[in-house]
Amino acid sequence: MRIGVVKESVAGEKRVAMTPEVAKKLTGKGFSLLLEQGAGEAAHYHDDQYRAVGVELVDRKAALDADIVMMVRKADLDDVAAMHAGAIYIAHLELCEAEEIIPAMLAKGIRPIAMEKIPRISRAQSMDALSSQSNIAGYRCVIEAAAQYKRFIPMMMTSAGSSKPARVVILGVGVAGLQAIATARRLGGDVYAYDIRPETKEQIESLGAKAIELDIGESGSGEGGYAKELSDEAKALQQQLLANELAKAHIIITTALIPCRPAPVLIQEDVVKRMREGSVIIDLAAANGGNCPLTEKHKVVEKHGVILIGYTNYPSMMASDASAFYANNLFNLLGIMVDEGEQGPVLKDLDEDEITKAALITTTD
Amino acid sequence: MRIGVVKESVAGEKRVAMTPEVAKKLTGKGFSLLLEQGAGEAAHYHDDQYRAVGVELVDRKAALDADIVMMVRKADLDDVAAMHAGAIYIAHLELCEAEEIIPAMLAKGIRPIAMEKIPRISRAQSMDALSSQSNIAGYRCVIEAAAQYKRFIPMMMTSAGSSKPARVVILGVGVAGLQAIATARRLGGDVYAYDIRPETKEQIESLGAKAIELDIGESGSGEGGYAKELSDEAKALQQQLLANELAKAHIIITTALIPCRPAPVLIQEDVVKRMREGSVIIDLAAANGGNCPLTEKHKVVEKHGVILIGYTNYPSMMASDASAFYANNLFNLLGIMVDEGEQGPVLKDLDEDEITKAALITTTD
Amino acid sequence: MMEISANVQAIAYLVSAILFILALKGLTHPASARRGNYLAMAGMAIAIVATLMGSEVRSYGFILAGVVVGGVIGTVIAMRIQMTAMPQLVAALHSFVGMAAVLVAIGTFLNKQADGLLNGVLMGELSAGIIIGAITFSGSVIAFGKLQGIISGRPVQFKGQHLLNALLAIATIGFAVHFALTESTVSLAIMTLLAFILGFTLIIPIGGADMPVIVSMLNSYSGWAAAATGFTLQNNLLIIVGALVGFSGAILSLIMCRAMNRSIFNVVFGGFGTAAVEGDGVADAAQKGVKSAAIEDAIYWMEDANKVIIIPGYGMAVAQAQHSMKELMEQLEARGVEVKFAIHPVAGRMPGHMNVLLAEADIPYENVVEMDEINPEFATADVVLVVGANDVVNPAAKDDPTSPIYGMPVLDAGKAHHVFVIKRSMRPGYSGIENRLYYQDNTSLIFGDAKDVSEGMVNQLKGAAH
Amino acid sequence: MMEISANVQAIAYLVSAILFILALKGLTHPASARRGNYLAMAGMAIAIVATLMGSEVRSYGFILAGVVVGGVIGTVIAMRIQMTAMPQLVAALHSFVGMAAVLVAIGTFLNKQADGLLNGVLMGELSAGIIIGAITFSGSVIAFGKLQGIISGRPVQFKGQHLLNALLAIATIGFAVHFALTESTVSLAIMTLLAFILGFTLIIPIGGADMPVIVSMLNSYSGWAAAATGFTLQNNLLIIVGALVGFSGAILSLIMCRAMNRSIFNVVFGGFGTAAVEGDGVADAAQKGVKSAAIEDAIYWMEDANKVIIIPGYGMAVAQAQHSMKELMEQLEARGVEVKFAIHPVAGRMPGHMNVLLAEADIPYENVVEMDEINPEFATADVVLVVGANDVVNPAAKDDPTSPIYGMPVLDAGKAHHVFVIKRSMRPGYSGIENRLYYQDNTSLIFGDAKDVSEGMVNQLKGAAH
Amino acid sequence: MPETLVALYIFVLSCFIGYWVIWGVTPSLHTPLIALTNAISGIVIVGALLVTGLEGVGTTAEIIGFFAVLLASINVFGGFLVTNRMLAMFNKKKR
Amino acid sequence: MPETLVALYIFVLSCFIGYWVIWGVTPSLHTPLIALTNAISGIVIVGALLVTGLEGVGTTAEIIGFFAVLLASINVFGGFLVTNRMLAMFNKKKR
Ligand SMILES: NC(=O)c1ccc[n+]([C@@H]2O[C@H](COP(=O)([O-])OP(=O)(O)OC[C@H]3O[C@@H](n4cnc5c(N)ncnc54)[C@H](OP(=O)(O)O)[C@@H]3O)[C@@H](O)[C@H]2O)c1
Ligand SMILES: NC(=O)c1ccc[n+]([C@@H]2O[C@H](COP(=O)([O-])OP(=O)(O)OC[C@H]3O[C@@H](n4cnc5c(N)ncnc54)[C@H](OP(=O)(O)O)[C@@H]3O)[C@@H](O)[C@H]2O)c1
Ligand SMILES: NC(=O)c1ccc[n+]([C@@H]2O[C@H](COP(=O)([O-])OP(=O)(O)OC[C@H]3O[C@@H](n4cnc5c(N)ncnc54)[C@H](O)[C@@H]3O)[C@@H](O)[C@H]2O)c1
Ligand SMILES: NC(=O)c1ccc[n+]([C@@H]2O[C@H](COP(=O)([O-])OP(=O)(O)OC[C@H]3O[C@@H](n4cnc5c(N)ncnc54)[C@H](O)[C@@H]3O)[C@@H](O)[C@H]2O)c1
Repeated sequence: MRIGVVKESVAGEKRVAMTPEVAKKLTGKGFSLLLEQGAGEAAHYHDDQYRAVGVELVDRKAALDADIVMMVRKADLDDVAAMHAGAIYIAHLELCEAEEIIPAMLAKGIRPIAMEKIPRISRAQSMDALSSQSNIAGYRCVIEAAAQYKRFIPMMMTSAGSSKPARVVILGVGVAGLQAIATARRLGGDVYAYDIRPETKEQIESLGAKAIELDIGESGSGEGGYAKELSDEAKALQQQLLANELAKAHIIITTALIPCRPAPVLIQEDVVKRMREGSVIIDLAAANGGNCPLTEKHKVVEKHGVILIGYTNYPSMMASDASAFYANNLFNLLGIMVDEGEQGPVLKDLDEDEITKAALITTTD
Repeated sequence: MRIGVVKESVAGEKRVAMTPEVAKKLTGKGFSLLLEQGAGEAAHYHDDQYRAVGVELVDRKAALDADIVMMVRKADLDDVAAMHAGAIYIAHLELCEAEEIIPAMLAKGIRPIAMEKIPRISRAQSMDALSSQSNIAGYRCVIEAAAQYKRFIPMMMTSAGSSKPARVVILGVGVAGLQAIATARRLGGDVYAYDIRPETKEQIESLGAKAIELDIGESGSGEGGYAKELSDEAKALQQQLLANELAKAHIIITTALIPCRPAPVLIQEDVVKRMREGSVIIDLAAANGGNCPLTEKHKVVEKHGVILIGYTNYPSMMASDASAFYANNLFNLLGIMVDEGEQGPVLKDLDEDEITKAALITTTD
Repeated sequence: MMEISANVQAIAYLVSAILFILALKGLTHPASARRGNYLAMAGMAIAIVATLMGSEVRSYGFILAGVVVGGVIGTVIAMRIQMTAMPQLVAALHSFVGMAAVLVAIGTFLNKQADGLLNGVLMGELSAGIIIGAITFSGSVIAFGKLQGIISGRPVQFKGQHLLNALLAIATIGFAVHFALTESTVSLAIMTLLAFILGFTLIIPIGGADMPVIVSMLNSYSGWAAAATGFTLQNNLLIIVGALVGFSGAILSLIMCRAMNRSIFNVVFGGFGTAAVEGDGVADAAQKGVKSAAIEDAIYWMEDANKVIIIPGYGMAVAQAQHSMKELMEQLEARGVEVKFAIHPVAGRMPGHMNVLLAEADIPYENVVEMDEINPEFATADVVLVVGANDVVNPAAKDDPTSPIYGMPVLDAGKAHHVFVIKRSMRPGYSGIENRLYYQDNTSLIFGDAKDVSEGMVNQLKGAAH
Repeated sequence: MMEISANVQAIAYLVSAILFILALKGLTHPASARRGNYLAMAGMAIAIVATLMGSEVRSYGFILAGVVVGGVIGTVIAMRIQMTAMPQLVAALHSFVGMAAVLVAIGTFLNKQADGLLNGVLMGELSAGIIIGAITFSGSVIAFGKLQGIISGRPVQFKGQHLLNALLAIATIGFAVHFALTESTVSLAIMTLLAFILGFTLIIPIGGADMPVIVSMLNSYSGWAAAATGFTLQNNLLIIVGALVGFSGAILSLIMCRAMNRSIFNVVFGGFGTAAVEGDGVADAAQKGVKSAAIEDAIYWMEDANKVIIIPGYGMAVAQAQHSMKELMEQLEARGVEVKFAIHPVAGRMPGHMNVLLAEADIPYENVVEMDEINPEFATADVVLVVGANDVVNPAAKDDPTSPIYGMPVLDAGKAHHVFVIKRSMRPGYSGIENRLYYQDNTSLIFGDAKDVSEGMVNQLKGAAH
Repeated sequence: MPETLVALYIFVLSCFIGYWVIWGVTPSLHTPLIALTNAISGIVIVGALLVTGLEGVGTTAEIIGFFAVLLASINVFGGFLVTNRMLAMFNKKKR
Repeated sequence: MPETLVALYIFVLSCFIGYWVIWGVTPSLHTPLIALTNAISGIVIVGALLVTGLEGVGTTAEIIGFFAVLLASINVFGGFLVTNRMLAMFNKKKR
């Protein structure tokens, strides 16, 4: 069975869906691997490293013509054209955004598997790319905040004056939020965090940070560990109660997301105005409209003296590790997709396992 | 007595020699302050904040015409022309570099005080801008390394794979080196450090890092806490012994400096070749020729898959805190330069105090 | 047999008493425990020989018969009995002491009566011996029954139980007084009978979980019985040893109650709000048949271990116990124990949760090991200490296809010699399912907050160093 | 006076003995210490009254005189004496007990001789009483002299000192044996004299620093003397109390030696390699006249303090003691003590050195205070604990213009009620200059590695909670 | 002092010793300690010997004494042996 | 038992009690504890009383006894008072 991996189509994406390490494990299992030349370059994985573990370096066309095509993010229409019918295509499909790729694939008989549809069950944790990449985003965004912040994050008492610890507020305590808390605490920040799901309080404290508790009259716990959207009154109340906490903050990191819904507005312009000059807001929800209306997708802007960061692809900034984690996720997923046959691996019925069943896209609803 | 502060002349310099907080303390002491408009903007200190504490906002000319002119770094020749004879000029003068400013000033009867000449005695510690800015550089360069490094610095065991902690090696354990150790440890790096002064071993361990000990046959302790230059044999031996330690490193931060001498070469090209793809070298000595010959001043370059960072002005990246610390240093220095008179502060004989005596430049040798 | 003078006998008795004291002291620390037992044996041998060689003992027939038969029976039982049946055996042996004390007192009564040496004080002392002995006997029989499973281990409580006991006690004492005043053998008989009944009614209400304390308490009673016998016989050795056993037994019961967080009062007078005092977890656990352990038990196995593997989980994070973990590691390493931290990839609530915390506590990276690497090592670990982890050590993931975590790789904690789990209750972890590891034979649960418990461990280890 | 029977007296004595035991137990904890003293007083009162009411005491004149005069003297001395002179006073009182024991023994000898009741055993017991009493007496006199400064506190050592003592001891015992065998009063006199000399030669070589232990040791001797008197008088109370005091005094000496890290053997037989055992720092400090303290002393003042300020310095970093600092803080806070960390801007070896480490140990930012903010608070602090800091608390910076650190602002540690400094030796810090703070009256140094010492403190505090 | 008073003295003093002797026992030694004290309380055998061995004691008393000796002996022998077996498990490192 | 043996029993048992009674003493109580045991060792006063008060004792013995009583009394009174004063300093929080 041939697996093809190509360079990412999305602009600025440095990750790659395969690392030499994983490639070695896959060839060991009997897969033959095709990699577009230079696909790993941006993540510091070089062609000769791949070649050394038995990967065939080919041009993009050839790689796309494999039985299983693996990418980090969605392909473009040209790519679809180069794939053959019956092929399996695995990537982070960004399904909620308006999409023409999926219909094109389905029309051609290509079977797309969406990494973001992997269910959040214990067994699937090792395939859960959403988690593995969120984790990286949570770490990396704090590094970014530290780089943009023109002061010390830790407390520092010196003979040339003292710096108070930066007050860091994390909004939304999912996987990324937790890792952001951990990283900000490591750097010595005075860290506060808030989430609408009440069970997060204990988690926040389990990292030594302080939980902000607001009484907004309803809980935000939804299904499968995700949050649900709040009522309009609750939203307003939340914004109002948060305002004072946020105005005192020097670094705010927002990660509040509700799947396939616009991100909730948590930081209003008023609050930004009240913040100290030089403060930093990192909006991890920028891709979904942002938790702060002032952030601009993909960009760093300064408004009212506050630096607003709207980057949308933090994992790509850590392309080496992010690729390694993603490739591991794919490897674990392949593990439940195939049986070991005599002439190498044989594909199973993807509807048999609840994980592949959930991730396989069959309709465009 | 009028103090003038202007926007920095050196390109890319974001610091400012005065903060609103210090301005307030100075006006309280009877100084009148003149600030070039927008001088603090890049460090997030705004004109209205200065105005609020009694600073007069003027154009550059007017500010330069004060009795004491304070800057972070050296002025240019136009500035010298705008100053008046008998004025005192305080800044970091970068004396060791070829310089035309000092003779011009001395010729005009301006009295320059070099911040880097403040002696390293306990009493002068609060005026020691070299320390206060090195400290910032040490912190900041690690943040930069983390930003450039495409992997996790901390150890991370996850269901999508594990990241080993980044092996961070710090070369040169002065003020900047120590703070770099502390910051890298905070981020979870596996930190090793090396210096030629043997007393640093205990200091390295006092921050929880591991000391690299090499037997190069001579000690590098010089006068006043500074290092002295090694003999050629010792240099060669050092490079050779260090090579294996360095080749294993994922992040190297070099801070080895010998005052007014080219920086010692500690990382040879060979070593860079042996390092893992994507590793990062931060060369804090880039301005003095660099501890690694491959680094390029002011730039980030990638060579042999290793990212080499040659930035020379880290404090400026933390302009808010760096300015605050620097301004505090100046304030403390002014404290020993003037007596309180009836009509405000009166300048003392600068030769009376060992500190001002050491810092005042009178000849161009 | 060579006869010794009363003075020599007295000195021998003193030596014997000293040996017993040193023996008990020896038993307080593992290092000296075996020596302690030997000292006690020596003490007993000296006491018996000195008695036999004394001038009072003249006929040896029955004595020899008794000792030989008793010795053989005792030896055989002691050699044959299974380790797990030890508590029962000890209870049974107690009953013998109690009965022996009763018999000795009655024998003494008969002898003194024959010699016309009875007086009030003596009869009072005799009665004390009989009553305490009888209570010890029947109480121990009940304890034996409960431990052996002949009698239900459940606390048998009934209305008016305390009133009944009080009435019985008063009646017993009443007949004792009557006997002392009148020498009435009938009173003596009734008193003895009542005492037997009292022993029964005192112990029957007490639940099986409290039996260890009760056995210790009965031990104390048997000491008092011996001391009372000493008074009647004016034998100082019996008095010393009796008081020693009596008091130390009482203290031991107290210590055991404290360790179990029970009130001694409730245990001894069984059934005073039994359930109320117990911690949530302990009660729950006992009910479910899970073994709970004290900090000391874990320390006992850890301090001499070759390898201890610590498995931290979300509970360690909640308790912020990472700093104590570091200290625990240092203390154990100082004793030559190899300590490793086994990190499950999904331990905690975020990727790398444990790594962050262990790094904060400055635990060297070398001691922190991934699941795949450590799993083969569990079989060679003497002790696994699970600190607030649950799902990540749940064997159901491997062998129960119906479990929601089936298929997730887990840490093979259960393969170690001893597994100690620190958690606060029997509540499940994130996935909400029961953990079969807790019911394994080699697993004990230490209930409590992870920080408190691990600090307790560190304390114990530091204390032990003195 | 109403007379009581021997039996009643015996019971009274027993009660008195029990009271003494409980009294000593009471003195082991501050909470029960005062009650302990009252129990002992009661015990003594009962003992005296029971004795006076017994059948043996017939004439009261001399007794009354002795008690009244002695009582007045004792009371006056005890009320007048300065707190600082307590050790001397106790030593002086010991000498009285010793002398009293000698006198009682001689008196008994005279009485028994008059009644013709002398025998070998009795005279042996008498000799023991006299010898121990005499050694106690002259030894205590020397101890008193050393403590009072009449005799030089320096250890007086001379060649053959141990041989001399051994010879003296043998000779004393020889005359005692001769006396017991022959009733020779000459032997008695020589023996007594030799015993007095022995007390002198035993104590004179011992240095002033060890005097507290010696006082405790002499205390033990006085107990043995009392016990010996009890044997001669066949008075069980004297035996019990004497043995009690004798043994507990010996144990206390041992405990004190351990706390000072001295070998009891060296102390008691003064001059066996005195210097070798002492730590570098301690010896040095003693020489320089600096007060050194034990962990317990610091705990004693900290655990009940309202406010404790901790000043960390480079030494804390070197020892990596930050985690113990956190624990110390928690332990103290649990006792209602307010704990703050005072950070000097140049503490350590890099800017923010202390901040990094305290943050690593998770010490809340609220508890970490800058110099300018905390300096006014020192005057209201009960205890300042300086952990491996030196230059930053050196008052020379403020008042000694010749000092190289003159002009640097420093932490006003010395203004607190009590200052405890943890460091390893008398070596100076970074700037290489002496620190006058250490010589202040309210300052004590605790020598040792900062981590070891602070862990010791945490241990103590945890232990005390039990 | 009359014997009874002596007995009282000795009893009281022994109680104090009993009070102190086992404080600080390692919890893992609780059970062996119970076993040992149990064995030690077999000291009633001394009483049994005295009752049984007395000259001219009646048969009733002798038989009673015999049983007392028997029971106490079981306790003594069984108790020490059991304690020994328990303690034998305490060789931890030498497994 | 002869008195001497009784005395021996009592002595031995008391030694054990003396051994255990003060373990665990708080270090700050070392000095008061010495003061108290010192006061308690004033129990020799009982001996002194017995020597002095005996009927028909000679003057020498009486005078010797007088001094013994005197010294022991100083010790008893002084000792307890001093202990009391030391303990009075232990009211820390109530300064
Ligand atoms: N790592 C991730 O990225 C991630 C993310 C989301 C979910 N998860 C899931 O989280 C679970 C992680 O497993 P785990 O074993 O670490 O945790 P767990 O299964 O949730 O068990 C934690 C245990 O700690 C105990 N505990 C809580 N607080 C405690 C305290 N203060 N002191 C002592 N014990 C305490 C709890 O028992 P008591 O209440 O009885 O004390 C509980 O049984 C897995 O099911 C995993 O799938 C992981
Ligand atoms: N902060 C900065 O940026 C910086 C930079 C360079 C120099 N300095 C200078 O460094 C000094 C800092 O003052 P400081 O009070 O923090 O330090 P210090 O004056 O150097 O004193 C440190 C003390 O700690 C003790 N010590 C060392 N190791 C120890 C251990 N393991 N356990 C217990 N004690 C230990 C040492 O005494 P023993 O040897 O007897 O134990 C020493 O007296 C100032 O003079 C400052 O000017 C500061
Ligand atoms: N296999 C597993 O067990 C598994 C795997 C991955 C994640 N999870 C769990 O799922 C949960 C969500 O993780 P995620 O990172 O994917 O979440 P996410 O990216 O969907 O959302 C981020 C966070 O934002 C919060 N949020 C949404 N609206 C908000 C509002 N108005 N105000 C404040 N906060 C708001 C959410 O509650 C969530 O915590 C976590 O608890 C995580 O532990 C479990
Ligand atoms: N007032 C004070 O007490 C005071 C103030 C500031 C600095 N200091 C001390 O002065 C010392 C130097 O500080 P700095 O940061 O200004 O130093 P620096 O910037 O001059 O040099 C940086 C470090 O590089 C090291 N180095 C030089 N050549 C090397 C080589 N070939 N290999 C390895 N290392 C080499 C030096 O030893 C020094 O530690 C420090 O110990 C610092 O604590 C004291």
